[in-house]
Amino acid sequence: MAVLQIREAINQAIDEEMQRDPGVFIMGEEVAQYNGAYKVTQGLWKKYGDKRVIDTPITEAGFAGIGIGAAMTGIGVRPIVEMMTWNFAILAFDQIMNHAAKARYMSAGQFSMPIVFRGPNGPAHMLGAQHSQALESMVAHVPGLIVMTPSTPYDAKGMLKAAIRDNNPVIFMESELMYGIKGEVPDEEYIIPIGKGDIKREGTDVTIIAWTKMVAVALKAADELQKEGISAEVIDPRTIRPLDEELILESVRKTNRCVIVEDSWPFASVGTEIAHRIHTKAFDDLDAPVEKINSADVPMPYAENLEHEALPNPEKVIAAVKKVLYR
Amino acid sequence: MAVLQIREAINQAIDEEMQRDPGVFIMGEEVAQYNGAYKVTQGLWKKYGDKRVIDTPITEAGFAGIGIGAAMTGIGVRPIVEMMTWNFAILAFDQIMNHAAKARYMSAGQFSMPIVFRGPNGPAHMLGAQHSQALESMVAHVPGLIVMTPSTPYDAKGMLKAAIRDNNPVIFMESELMYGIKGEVPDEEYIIPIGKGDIKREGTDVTIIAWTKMVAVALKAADELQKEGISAEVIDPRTIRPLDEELILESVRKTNRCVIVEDSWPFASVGTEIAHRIHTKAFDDLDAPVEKINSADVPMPYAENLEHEALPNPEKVIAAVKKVLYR
Amino acid sequence: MKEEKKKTNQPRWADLNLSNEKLVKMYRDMLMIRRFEERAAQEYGKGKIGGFCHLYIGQEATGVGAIAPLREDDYIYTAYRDHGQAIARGMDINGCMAELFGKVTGVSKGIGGSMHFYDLSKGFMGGWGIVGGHPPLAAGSAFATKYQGKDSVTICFMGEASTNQGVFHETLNMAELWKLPVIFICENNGYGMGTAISRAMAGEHLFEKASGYEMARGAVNGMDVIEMYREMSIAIKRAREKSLPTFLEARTYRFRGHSMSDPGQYRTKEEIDEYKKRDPIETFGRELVAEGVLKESDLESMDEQIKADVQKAVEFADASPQPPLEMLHENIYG
Amino acid sequence: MKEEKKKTNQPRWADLNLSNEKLVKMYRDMLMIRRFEERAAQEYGKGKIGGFCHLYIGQEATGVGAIAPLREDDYIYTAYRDHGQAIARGMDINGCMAELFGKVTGVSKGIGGSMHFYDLSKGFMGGWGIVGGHPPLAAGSAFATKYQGKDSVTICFMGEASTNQGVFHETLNMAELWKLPVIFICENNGYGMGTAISRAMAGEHLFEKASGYEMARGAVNGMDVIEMYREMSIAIKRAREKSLPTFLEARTYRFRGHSMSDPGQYRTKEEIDEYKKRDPIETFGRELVAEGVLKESDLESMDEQIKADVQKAVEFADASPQPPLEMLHENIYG
Ligand SMILES: Cc1ncc(C[n+]2csc(CCOP(=O)(O)OP(=O)(O)O)c2C)c(N)n1
Ligand SMILES: Cc1ncc(C[n+]2csc(CCOP(=O)(O)OP(=O)(O)O)c2C)c(N)n1
Ligand SMILES: [Mg+2]
Ligand SMILES: [Mg+2]
Repeated sequence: MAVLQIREAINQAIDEEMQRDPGVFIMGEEVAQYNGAYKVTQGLWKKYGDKRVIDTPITEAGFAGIGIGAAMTGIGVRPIVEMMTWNFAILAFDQIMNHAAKARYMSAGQFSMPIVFRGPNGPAHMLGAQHSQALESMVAHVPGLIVMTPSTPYDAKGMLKAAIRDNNPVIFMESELMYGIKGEVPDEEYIIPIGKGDIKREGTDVTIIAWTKMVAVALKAADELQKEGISAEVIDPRTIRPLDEELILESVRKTNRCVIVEDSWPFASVGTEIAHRIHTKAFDDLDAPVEKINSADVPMPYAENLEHEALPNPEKVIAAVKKVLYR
Repeated sequence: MAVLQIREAINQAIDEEMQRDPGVFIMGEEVAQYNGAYKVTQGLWKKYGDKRVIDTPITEAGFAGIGIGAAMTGIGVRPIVEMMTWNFAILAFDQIMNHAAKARYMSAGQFSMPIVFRGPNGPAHMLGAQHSQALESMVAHVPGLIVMTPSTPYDAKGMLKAAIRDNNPVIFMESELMYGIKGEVPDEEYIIPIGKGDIKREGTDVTIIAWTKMVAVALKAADELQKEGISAEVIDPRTIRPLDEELILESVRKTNRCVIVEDSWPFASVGTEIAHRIHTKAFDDLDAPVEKINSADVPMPYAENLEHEALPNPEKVIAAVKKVLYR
Repeated sequence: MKEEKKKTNQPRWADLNLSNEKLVKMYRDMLMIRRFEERAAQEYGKGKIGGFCHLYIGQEATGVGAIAPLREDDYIYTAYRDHGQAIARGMDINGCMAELFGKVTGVSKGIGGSMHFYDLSKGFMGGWGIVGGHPPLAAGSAFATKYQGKDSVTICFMGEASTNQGVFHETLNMAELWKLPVIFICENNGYGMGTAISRAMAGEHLFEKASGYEMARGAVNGMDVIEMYREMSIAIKRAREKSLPTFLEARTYRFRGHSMSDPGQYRTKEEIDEYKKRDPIETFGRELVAEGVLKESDLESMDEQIKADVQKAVEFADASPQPPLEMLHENIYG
Repeated sequence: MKEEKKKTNQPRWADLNLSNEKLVKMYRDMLMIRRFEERAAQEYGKGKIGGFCHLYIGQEATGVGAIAPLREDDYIYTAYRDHGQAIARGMDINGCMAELFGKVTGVSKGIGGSMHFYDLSKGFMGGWGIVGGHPPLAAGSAFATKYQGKDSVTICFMGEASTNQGVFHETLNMAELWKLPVIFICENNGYGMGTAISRAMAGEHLFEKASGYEMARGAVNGMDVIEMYREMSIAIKRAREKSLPTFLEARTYRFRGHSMSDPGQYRTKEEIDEYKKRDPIETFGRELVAEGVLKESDLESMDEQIKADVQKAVEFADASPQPPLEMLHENIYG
């Protein structure tokens, strides 16, 4: 097995799918000649040329819409649209929510929508309020969209391949800070199906649910907790919508306690949704209400100390775990 | 007391605030010469003229941004920006989320943001998928925004006056289907403070939480339930962000059971947030997990029967109440 | 104009390679749109049709003249004012009427409604409700056909007020930059709801909105089906053979309100009457008779036939079932 | 050019009513920006500054020439490449450096960072990170001053790549339609990140993007502070006296990468060197000496003084405290 960075794993997924299917192409700001703002598309322009690796003007709504229109012709075109970051994709929300998410339904199934919108999401480091938003809760609110967000190179590759082959609009959320993270990736082809979560660490006393960057935070917390004799299970739903509810409920039914970690704002978040499902569907199995650790409910400040204060970290997770364990 | 339609109550609020403060103006599509797509601004153009009642081109992002820029100069300008419906305001989400919501924070308090974005939200009748979205959950996710949504003429007037006088960006969500609803409105001036919920009906056995259009559904359900000897309390938070958590918790601590009704999609919704707060903050007071009734998790279909099937109604609320009462 | 032509004994479409059959079809399509929508308005009044319903009446020449020169493998995008273009594209009027009635036999199985007609098999890509939202999709369609090496063309109708939306400009820029085979047909009917174009748009000439992008552009009389056909033929050729976009301003007028609920107090009766004198169907009908393509009596019998067809469509729609309740949860994903 | 002027014994700014003091201030401001940012780059390298940091080096004449003719009650909007304009507007360099360091003594108390400099007391409205997001705000500022009967003017800097964003077009349309006293200064430095303008924009002339709106427009040499001053004076007069907008393309160049992390492989060393020959500070300094406004030695001593000031700013920033943790939850609402 090769050890790859997440950016390389994503790159491989795109590369292999482009190889496999000439209908797959990628477009976005700086994806071609610059090799991607975060070097995710490194080498693809050189390999596939202008036709299939396309630098766009800075027009998130416009090129998202062009991708959508291309996808729905039904002539075998499968666009991957890179958003330099999801903060900028807000400009394309009308295209994504009002067009991509609804075309199939409004046409009573005439249109297919094989398109992936991907790029980094969530706070990075000291980028300030306009560049530090985790927006999965907003897109996951919308029926018609699929939302995926990987936490390891292995997942990133297998999930992205599933996303590219899928016939629905997939929102694929990565993280700037994770692109360099390394992990093993099999040489042979594999696919991680949409909607399939993963147990990142087994445990018995408490379930910690986390995705993307927060998985590492959860695992770190779990390691620390282990030292205190607390066995934490870490669940990564991987797909946010549709959610692998069964995996989550199964774990909580076993541990009877749950902490959710996310770096988005807390109000009406994905974590809130997961907590709600647990509260309603495993009500009798819960020994304590679910705890949530979020980014502070503020626009992200630039100052390093305040940003640190705003973000989830293992200490906060540990404290929350102790709270649900009444320790 | 006068009996007014909600549209008239809103009109009065705008009119009175324009009268009171020459810095208040209203802009939006068809607000002036056409008197508003839903006649909410009836007569204002005639009274205040082109300077203060301004028809805009169809450019939601652009005129939202112009309103924001005008508000933040700090020279006493207080724009009211009408969105013909909130479906179209998605085009302005970047302006609202990335600019209006963050200017004060990013400038460490130098900018004030006295602006109201208002217009109808949520499904109306047979308008199809692109015109039938309840978007309060998305905007309420964002720190820096205030979200209000009235359910009666009385509330509409008092709340909008508070919104116009406030120095923060207020998202004010109305409903096409409610504009004609009548109710008493005092002749003397009054203000309903931001963040203050209301008990729309007192009861002891179950708390039903609902806002805008759904308040009427909840009240109808409560009437029916009364006949069966079930006493339902109906709480209208009125302001979604910040939420009147105390009012909600107090009621639930009394009734020990709760049903939430909203016409938005269910995933990571405002209702989910409210349920979460109840589950975590009144965990020991709850005799059953909170039930939520939502619009179906689908893009809204046009066909009348399907739309009806998709929407919350008193029967669904009654069933949910019986469920939390284990009847 | 006609007078002049007469002198040369040539109809003014002589250069267009239009058979009499095709001319008659264009006339029939326009009349069908008119009668279909007149009837739709009635049925709306009776409560058989719900929601928004934007009539195309007055603008028939634009849609028919633009669509007539297309090939079957071309694509059409439009906004919510979409009945006319759907009929011009040959979509079944039974299915169109049934869609308005919210019935499962509708072109979008009753899920779409008036604003969302679709027929992928005919390249009719709808039917969109967000003003200015669909032009990038149309550019995407052109992108896809070009990508796949097809010589299909995509045409995109839009209202003049939608050209104030930013994403329209983003689209024009990319369409020209990437040389996409797409034609933007801006139906300038003078009003966006109640707002006259001059109150919403800076600049004198709408078509010059494309000038910053150096896109081929121009204005055409959208009340004249032949002129539409002519200009579109040129634009289609440019798109198909050179893969280049065009922005065409079609000057037209809607005879009815913006939608069924529009009191229409923003324009004078005189203005409307002035335009009605230029009714695209009547004027073309007269011309066809004058040129000997049809007889006066043909016009009448055609109208009778069309009315009968529309009547049948209403009966079909009325008798059709609503979508089954399971459909609520179908076609969200696939 | 200078040669010619010599003949008439008139410097080329003779018509501009510029005092020697003002000329020297413009030179000093440009040099201050240069030295401030060179130092910022060093401090970034040391890890004292985090996040994105977009340097203005090379573009100093655009900002200084545009801001110099403003009044104190005018407003300035810009994007994330905002240090230069802030300094040109007379914002305290200690506060600017402290902002980069994320300190509470910063112009935005360390909350904003490099991309979000603000000083409302000086009409400096920032400092925005969404490409194309702030032009409507600037139009709004012009709207507000006009609404309140003030004759203030708002100027709005933006990169050339941001003019592809739709909301820019929405803004231009409304600015012209409503005759807003706003000046859009498009700093065309040839690249949006790694993308040359010709790869992102259809059409030959950037300033013609305003043509569809029939807005006053033109291009100016943004490497020449005097030419900037001249064109801006005209535009400001138009805005202040007639309440009319202008779109000005300032042709300039950035000498450094897009941000600190840019390897910059999309342009050649030759191209950069070519532009460096036209360094706006050096050329203007030479001209001031040639015209006898300053002596060579003045330039040197000024540079020494500026470097010392920048050094003090770094020390100030370094010694300043971070914002207190309570600030995390302050200024969200007010
Ligand atoms: C983004 C958006 N804003 C507003 C509306 C409401 N609306 C529907 S049609 C319309 C007028 C559009 O005028 P125009 O583009 O000229 O087309 P026409 O109706 O004349 O065919 C408006 C404002 C909408 N559907 N979408
Ligand atoms: C909406 C949006 N999309 C993308 C980005 C990322 N981005 C930041 S600067 C930039 C290039 C802008 O170029 P230009 O407008 O020419 O300004 P310059 O940097 O040359 O001053 C890009 C793509 C962003 N900040 N916002
Ligand atoms: Mg129109
Ligand atoms: Mg640039």
